[in-house]
Amino acid sequence: MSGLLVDADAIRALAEILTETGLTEIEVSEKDRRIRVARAPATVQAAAPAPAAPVAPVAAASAAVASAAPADLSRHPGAVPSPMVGVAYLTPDPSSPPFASEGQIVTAGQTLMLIEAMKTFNQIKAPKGGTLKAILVASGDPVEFGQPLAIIE
Amino acid sequence: MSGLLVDADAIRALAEILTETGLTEIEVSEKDRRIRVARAPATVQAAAPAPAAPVAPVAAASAAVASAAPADLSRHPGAVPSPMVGVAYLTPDPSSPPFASEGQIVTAGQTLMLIEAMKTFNQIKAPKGGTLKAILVASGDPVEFGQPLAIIE
Amino acid sequence: MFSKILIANRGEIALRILRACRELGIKTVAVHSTADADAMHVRLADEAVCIGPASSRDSYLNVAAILSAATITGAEAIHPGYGFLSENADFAETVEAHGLVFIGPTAEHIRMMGDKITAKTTMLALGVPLVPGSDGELANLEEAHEVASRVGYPVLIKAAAGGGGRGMKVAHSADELSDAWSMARTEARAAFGNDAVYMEKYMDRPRHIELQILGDNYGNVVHFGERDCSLQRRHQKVLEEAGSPAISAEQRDSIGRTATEALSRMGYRNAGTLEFLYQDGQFCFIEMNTRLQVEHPITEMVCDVDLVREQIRLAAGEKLGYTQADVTFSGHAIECRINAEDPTTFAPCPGTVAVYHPPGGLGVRVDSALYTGYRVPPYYDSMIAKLIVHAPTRAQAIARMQRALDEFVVEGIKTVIPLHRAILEDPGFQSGDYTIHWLEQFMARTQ
Amino acid sequence: MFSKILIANRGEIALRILRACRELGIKTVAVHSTADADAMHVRLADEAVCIGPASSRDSYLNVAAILSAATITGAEAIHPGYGFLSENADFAETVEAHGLVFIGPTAEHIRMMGDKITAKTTMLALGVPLVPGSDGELANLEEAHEVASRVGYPVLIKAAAGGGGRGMKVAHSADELSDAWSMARTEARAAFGNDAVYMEKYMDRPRHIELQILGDNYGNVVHFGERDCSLQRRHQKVLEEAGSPAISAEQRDSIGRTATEALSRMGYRNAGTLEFLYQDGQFCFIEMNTRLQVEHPITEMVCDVDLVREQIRLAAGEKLGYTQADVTFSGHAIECRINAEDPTTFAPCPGTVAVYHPPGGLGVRVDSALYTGYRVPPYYDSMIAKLIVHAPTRAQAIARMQRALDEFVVEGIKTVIPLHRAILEDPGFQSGDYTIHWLEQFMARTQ
Repeated sequence: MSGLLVDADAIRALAEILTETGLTEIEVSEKDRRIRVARAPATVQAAAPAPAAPVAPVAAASAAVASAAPADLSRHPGAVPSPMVGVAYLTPDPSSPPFASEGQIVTAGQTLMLIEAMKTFNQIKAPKGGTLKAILVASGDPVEFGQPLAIIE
Repeated sequence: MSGLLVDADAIRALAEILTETGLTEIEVSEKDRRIRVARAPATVQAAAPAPAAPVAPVAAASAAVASAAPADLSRHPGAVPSPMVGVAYLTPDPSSPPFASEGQIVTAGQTLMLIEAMKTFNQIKAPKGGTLKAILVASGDPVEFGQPLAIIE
Repeated sequence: MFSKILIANRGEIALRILRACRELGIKTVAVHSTADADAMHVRLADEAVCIGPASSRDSYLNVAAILSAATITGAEAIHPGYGFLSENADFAETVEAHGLVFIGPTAEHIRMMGDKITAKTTMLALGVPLVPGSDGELANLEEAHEVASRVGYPVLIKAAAGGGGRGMKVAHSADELSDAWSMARTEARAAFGNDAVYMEKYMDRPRHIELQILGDNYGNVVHFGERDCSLQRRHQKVLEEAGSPAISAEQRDSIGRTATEALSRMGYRNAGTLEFLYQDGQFCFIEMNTRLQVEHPITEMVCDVDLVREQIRLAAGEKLGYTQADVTFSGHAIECRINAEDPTTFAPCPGTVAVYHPPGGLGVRVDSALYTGYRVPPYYDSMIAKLIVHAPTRAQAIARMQRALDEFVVEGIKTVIPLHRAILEDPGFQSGDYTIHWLEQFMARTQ
Repeated sequence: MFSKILIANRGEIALRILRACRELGIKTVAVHSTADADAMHVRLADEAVCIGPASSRDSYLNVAAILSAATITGAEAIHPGYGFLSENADFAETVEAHGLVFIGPTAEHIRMMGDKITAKTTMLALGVPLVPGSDGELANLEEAHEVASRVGYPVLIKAAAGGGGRGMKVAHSADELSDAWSMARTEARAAFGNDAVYMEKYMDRPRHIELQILGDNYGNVVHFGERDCSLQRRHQKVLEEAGSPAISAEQRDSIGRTATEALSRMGYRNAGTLEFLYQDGQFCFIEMNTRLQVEHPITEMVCDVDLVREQIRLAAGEKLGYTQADVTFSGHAIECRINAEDPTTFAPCPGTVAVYHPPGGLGVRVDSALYTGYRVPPYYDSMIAKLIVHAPTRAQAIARMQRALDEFVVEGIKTVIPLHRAILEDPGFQSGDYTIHWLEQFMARTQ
């Protein structure tokens, strides 16, 4: 009786796919043949599937401007991220009503707020229509790149 | 009924592919035959229950006197560990026959060899009776504490 | 003194600046791209602002975003580090126009030194020696012969409109000059449509020597001796030494005096580095870097000075407070740049650092923002650490670097540590007798 | 010079010695217990020999095993580090009897200084000042009055046979002397069956100051200034400084001259440390350590000397090669001992180090054998790292230590890093005005 047939090419191909896709395990079977390849993650941590997995070890606590809290919301499918660093304004000028309010139906392209950067005011428009579930910043708040400004669902 | 047929060549081939591709596990099966090879990743955590789990990270290779090879045998249930650092001698003096030979039946308390330490010769006696399966050192070999000297089964 | 500084950089130099700020009791603002959210300097900074996506153009080179970040955090000064915006005169100008302090020289001096021709004519006028040669275009072959016999063979005939080695010919003796003259002109005409050529002394085995200087806002300038940066691969420095094995204390004093007098007359302020080609006892100015250099730590080790602290102090308007006589040189320092690259092909190797264990002990300094579990992003420079040693003698420094390299563990990604080991073991390197060509010859020889 | 040295120790000091050997081109033999098979110095050594089980008595204190290991590996010299066998005169003697070199002083000097009475009488005879007091036993109360008025109040009456504080009474003035005299004698009789008492000046707020010296085999002795080790908890040093905030350059020169003259006359060789109580400008010798000290790095930083390298050189019979005039002092250094202990209860915390990330950058040195994944064994000393900083001034050194402590990450086990942070922030510490009682008072105050 012959030994087990090892399909080396198939294994190499799977290994490549593993690398390319960042998977840690692939199992392929067909009738009574089956190949399974795995690569344990070379991480040191137990790498929880956190949004940003490796985290610099820090002894002393250090604060990060307005970046801790909205971290989760930034992955919300309806989040409107800030396209720039600046200061948010919810009204066209101090005496006017806000561009939009929570709960309101907004249409794609409708101005939601302004971001002031380098003394210019940039309109932040709704990327899609829907209900404005939440406005996540207040007038005068500093915002950083990618920070979620609002949620539209 | 014959024992399990081990397809050493297939295993070696898989091990090579494992190395080449950087995988940590390959499993191949066909009908009722199945081979799975794995190699634990060289991570620091995930601490497999290895005899000496955490290993100091070392960039440059460094040798350790007579400690690499016998590492596995030191966990052998029949191992006779060296009780001290010194030099092993298998004969009472250079012209005499050895105290014991491989394959021989030994009785508990029988002298197997000498370890010279601080100019004194210490008899290493069989801790139990049985077959002297292996003598793991040669006359004149330096031995360290805990190093397996012989295997009695 | 400032109470808050924005660090407009990333990686080890951002951490280097952060450390200096901490020790001065100054709050720090880290700005970072989305790819650097987990960077060490971001985690250690008092405040951090994400300024853009991974692409440098939209983050670390994004002037508007950096200035907005400074505004919203209330930073009073910006340290540009090296690379990115550090030698961008417009950035320096914009920073100052916004009422913030740019930690570096004036925009005018950055601009002046950024133009290589202007830099040379300025330095020449201030008495700093250049590569000897013709005063501009050569009128004819006779003039070429005159200049060549004045500067000494070998000489280089170069296209005035040239670049990239085209229209460039070497003549090793008067016999070869006529041919070189014709060929250079022919090539220049073909390549650039202009057959004007000029002549320079051909330095066939130069060293790359640079001089560290610091100036305050009141015309006081001191130098901190030279660094030998001859070990280069494709014009990238690989390993640097301070002092140079080829430069004597007298030579250091002499070129140092020339340089500090020139920069003092120029009114240069903050940190700067004059780069020279050096051969046969002659220093020839090639360019000036108007910023902190990657290899500044070796100078810090031999002069016992904190150059980043000094940069900040001087930018805040403080006086130097010491003179050239107070600057002393002690021992020898070496820096190895550790890049995340294959040590033979030099292909960059970004990825996750499975284990990071830096060497320690006496005389060893590691400047790195790496940590175990860190993902080296593929978007930026591949330099991940600088290993610096200091010891009483060059031989001891080499031995110390060897033991430190042996202790250094970076697993999960490839690094050039094996290349550094090989260099340090080589008798040619150990002799100290090398030129800017040495490293490429060494690699050709050993591979 | 030796070609191979056996390091008869473990932990950070074994690694410290290994580094010095490497830099001298000397091969190393690590000996270790079964518990230390994965220790850093074992992995980095050229050869490693397991000499016994976890218990120190059967491994690191096992003279026969260590000498056998030296024999089988062909080591020529043994460096004992600190602790374990380093101050064991019999060990030193046995090492030499086996034809090996003991890297340290002679067995005779170790023995002499190991006996605290002999040490004091020897030093007194060599002109080193002791705590002022009676010449031995006090005959009667009248003599007690005489001595007390000579040395000045407060004074301490101590049982000649005493120890552990029993039979020890303070008199703050002549009024109190009679009572103190009677009570001390009564207690001494009850505790030791012997009412003989003697008198010492009571130093109520002393500093612990020690002086580092090195001697060669030819009578040349130099000192490397003082270390202030006043910050102690239960007689364990916690944080050390060089120089002492309380000692002037003149005082250093003066006590240094006294000490080096004494040790030169004694023929002392290799490294040694004289410990003094210091108060009101007066140094009082208390004991001498005939070995390398834990806190030697701070001296190395301010004197730019490699003390372990020097120890090895001198043991190999080399001359010092420099005089006291060549020893210079530059800047200020601080060492924090990082113990694997709860920072408030000081309960030892052995265990697995989940993350180890030492601080880096300018002026920071870490001496530690830790690494990510290392298991701190429960059998030995709890000190896992020494964090040392050097800076031009004491204030800058404090700021640097603070930023380094903030960068230091040791996860998985508790360490005393929070205690060090608290000490460094305290205005009392920052003022430099502290005594050997300061730390315990500080802890009582802050907890």
